[in-house]
Amino acid sequence: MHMKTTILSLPEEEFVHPGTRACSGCGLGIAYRIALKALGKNTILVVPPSCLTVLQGLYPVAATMLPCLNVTFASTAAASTGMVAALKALNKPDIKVVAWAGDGGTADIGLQALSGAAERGDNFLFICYDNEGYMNTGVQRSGTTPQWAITANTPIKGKMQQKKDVPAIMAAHHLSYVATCSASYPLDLYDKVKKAVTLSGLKYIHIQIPCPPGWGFEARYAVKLGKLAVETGLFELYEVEQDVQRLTGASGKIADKRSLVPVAEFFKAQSRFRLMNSSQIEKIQEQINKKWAGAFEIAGDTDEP
Amino acid sequence: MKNDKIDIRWHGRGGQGAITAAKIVAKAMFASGYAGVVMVPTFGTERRGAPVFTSLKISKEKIYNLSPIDKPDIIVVLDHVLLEEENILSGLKEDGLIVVNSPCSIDDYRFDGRKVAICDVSTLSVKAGLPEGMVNSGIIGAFAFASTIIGMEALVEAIKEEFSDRRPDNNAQAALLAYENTIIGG
Amino acid sequence: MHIIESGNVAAAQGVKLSRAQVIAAYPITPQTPLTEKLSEFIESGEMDAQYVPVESEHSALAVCIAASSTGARAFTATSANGLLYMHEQIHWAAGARLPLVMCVVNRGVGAPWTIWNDHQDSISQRDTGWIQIYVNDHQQIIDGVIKAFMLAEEVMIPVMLCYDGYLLSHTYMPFEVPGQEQVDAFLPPYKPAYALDPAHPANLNTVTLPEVRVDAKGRTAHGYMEIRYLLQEDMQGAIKVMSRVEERFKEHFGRGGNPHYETYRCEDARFIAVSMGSLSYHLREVIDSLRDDGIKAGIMSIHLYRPFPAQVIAQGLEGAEGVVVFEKALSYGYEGALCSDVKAALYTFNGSRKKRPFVHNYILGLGGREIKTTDLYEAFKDTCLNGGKADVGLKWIGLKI
Amino acid sequence: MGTRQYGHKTSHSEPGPGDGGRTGSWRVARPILDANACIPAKRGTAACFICWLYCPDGVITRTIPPGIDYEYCKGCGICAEECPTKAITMVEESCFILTEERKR
Repeated sequence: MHMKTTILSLPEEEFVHPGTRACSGCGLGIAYRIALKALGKNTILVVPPSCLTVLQGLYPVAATMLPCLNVTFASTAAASTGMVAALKALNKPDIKVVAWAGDGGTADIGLQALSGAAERGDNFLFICYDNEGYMNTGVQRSGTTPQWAITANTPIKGKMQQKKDVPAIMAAHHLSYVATCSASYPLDLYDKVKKAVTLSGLKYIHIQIPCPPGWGFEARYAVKLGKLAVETGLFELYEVEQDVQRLTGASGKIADKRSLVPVAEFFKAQSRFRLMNSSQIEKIQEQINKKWAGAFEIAGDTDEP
Repeated sequence: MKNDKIDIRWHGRGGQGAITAAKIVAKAMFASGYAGVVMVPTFGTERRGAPVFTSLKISKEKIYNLSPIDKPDIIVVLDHVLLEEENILSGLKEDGLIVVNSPCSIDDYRFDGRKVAICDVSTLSVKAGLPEGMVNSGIIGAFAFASTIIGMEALVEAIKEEFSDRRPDNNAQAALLAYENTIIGG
Repeated sequence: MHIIESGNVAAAQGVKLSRAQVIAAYPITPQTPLTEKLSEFIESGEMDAQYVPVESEHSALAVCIAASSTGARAFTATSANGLLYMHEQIHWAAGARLPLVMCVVNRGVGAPWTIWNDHQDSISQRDTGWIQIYVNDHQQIIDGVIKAFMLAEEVMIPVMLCYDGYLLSHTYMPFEVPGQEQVDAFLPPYKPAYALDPAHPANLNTVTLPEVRVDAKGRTAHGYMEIRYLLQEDMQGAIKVMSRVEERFKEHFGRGGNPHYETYRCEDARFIAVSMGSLSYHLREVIDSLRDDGIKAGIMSIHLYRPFPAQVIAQGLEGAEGVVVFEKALSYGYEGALCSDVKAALYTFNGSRKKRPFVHNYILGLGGREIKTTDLYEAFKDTCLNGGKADVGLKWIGLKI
Repeated sequence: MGTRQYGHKTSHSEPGPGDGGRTGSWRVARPILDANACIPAKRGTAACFICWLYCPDGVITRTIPPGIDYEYCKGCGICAEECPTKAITMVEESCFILTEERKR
């Protein structure tokens, strides 16, 4: 067992300059800052079009202090593969390659390349930051937008379909590591990124990112919303190693205590769910209850504030 | 037949090795001083068992026209049953030659007075220690005997090189046996 | 050493000799034997490179783009719909100024499906900012690959080396394979001015603004328009660089010497055929027949299609009464793209000096339709005899409608 | 003067702050830290720093007391919301400016 990371043991060094173009209260800002601390300097990033492209800065100024290759929307994982291959050819085995894509760039347009790289077992970390929609282009639905969310292209009835379970898809590739995280639990995120980069092959980390404008809440509640998603049991923090899944951090504690915050609290805090009626909420509450009634392997881990 | 420019069409079935046979002859001809050798296989999807053909153009000078042969000097048939196919002899020159792997008698073949050479390559190849159905080295011997455009030495060398990791000596032996047992008629 | 092998093997040999470090490809007929051969070279240890069996052509070029950005020499190959599936990445590689080399084994594009040869695939990529070279035989394929890496790395623009599917890719003919030391002496290792490096972090291909902007060090950087202007400037400069590369190649290997185009019996020709790829060699036979008939004909085989060496092409066609462009591709709704390009070159460079030649355009061989020497002969002869008078429109050879 | 001499022919960005400008101007409310309520400030030892942890823009320092870079702070208010002792309050920029002016 490694030592649990605490706020005080987190590296102080920042890899992102202030003054980015990210929205005020952007959950990605938190997750990106913390993950880069875990990755450290000897890393090259691969980024497709997404909110991160904006956060990273417009030419010729870069907000990130790590090298980064911007690539076409569908090609993130394949480009990461190419970088890994080049580093191997050039005999630079110590440089880590980390892909950072949004949910569209992962679950939708990027899935084919990601599945290909996963099947080949190419040695890099793929991080999907899931703000549950095409936020950069003005909040359109994506494969990971939850059911009933109102978006710019589901404006009247909300999204009819359920959220695509990308971590499960990735776990089905029998990767060395699959984990879910939340921007609201940075220490859990830090430890998972740290662990992932020590393993070989393709590693996948899925981070839920509260998005004030996309989800419809005041910026100050960004961390609260991310926590609510976990505390209601709607989104779980877990990791899968060698095909074995275990809950981590706050989700582990929920399993221990067997107490879930009613999911209505999560929905009611966001304007994107404003059309949801009580029976729809009830149905999802039932799904959550059923999910948590199942046999989860229980683990309490990181102490989060 | 003018010996400075020869067009040979090879007919076989997918997987039978007609292309390899043509390639071996191409290599041997090139080594014997023919600067232009172009082997154009059937274009498209080759399916095992289906009839295929390949064009081999041989010239003393570089060949610029890569289009398939329409008036062959020689037609080589790796499987006599293919003679039933339509058009197999299409375009064959008046003074052309047909070389056939066949167990039948030379008297069974008449092609408008064109020269015919037959050889039971299938049987001879087995005698030479090759698995049944491997006829692409043997047919080269029959071709050499009938066409007289190239000697067996250069061919045997090319055969051994091509089959360097797949029974080179048996393949060479098959070609030599066929060379000795080819009957000319027509 | 001379060997008799297929055009795809010639290309693979060229890639091996050029010491490509990262290769990614997806199977597509008729390219497949080329990349199969490369994977064989690598698996057997004959070649030291990383081979990535990607899940799509889009990814193949993604691998190459990232590998090149990281400092490795990268290669891929494809055909037809594979090339079209790469289209976005093709633009990207040029805009990012990555010296990739890609063999395009020319094949017609769907729909409907065809696996046979024409030039529609690569011609429809002509505006992507890649250098496009068309070659006519196996020697030009293997030499072309080696030269392509040098050219690409000198001008930092990717190169498509195009050769005819089946007609060249699957046809066997003899060609000289140069020694590794010889190639090493000609082609130095790839050393980009910048490669992604944590010690010198940079963020590549980020969003650009319409206007120029000051960078973190206070210098005024380009805008999108300046970056694209430089691509055009360097593309045009590549015409001369191509000549230098060709000269250097000739010094090292004693072959070549036709960087932009190759002519046959054009010196005194009244009528010049213009075409690309193996068809240009096929046409030599037709030229000989026409000469036998007393018609002074010649053929110009264009190797460098983009950048288009318009001035030297116009010079090469100077004095001709008629120019006949034989094309295996079409800009639907107009005419063959090469024909338009040739006309533009003549308009720009031969316009005022003397009477411009008539320009006729034949479309042929689409989807692998057999090109018969007699058809070529009759079409060309007809144009020579009546070309000045006949209505100038697109004509088709071998059409059975 | 043109860009001809610029060193790169591609979109090549080098790291530097403030790509989005002085993002402090985005702020409508300003986080004000009360050192009497802030845990590390009160105790004089390294502790808590939840504000530092959660700041999406990295404009809070892990110091005693934590410092806030108002040049770039976008005023999201996460620090105020998450502070366990409510040591940070969000003050309307207009009120803040008024108060400052009065002080002068």
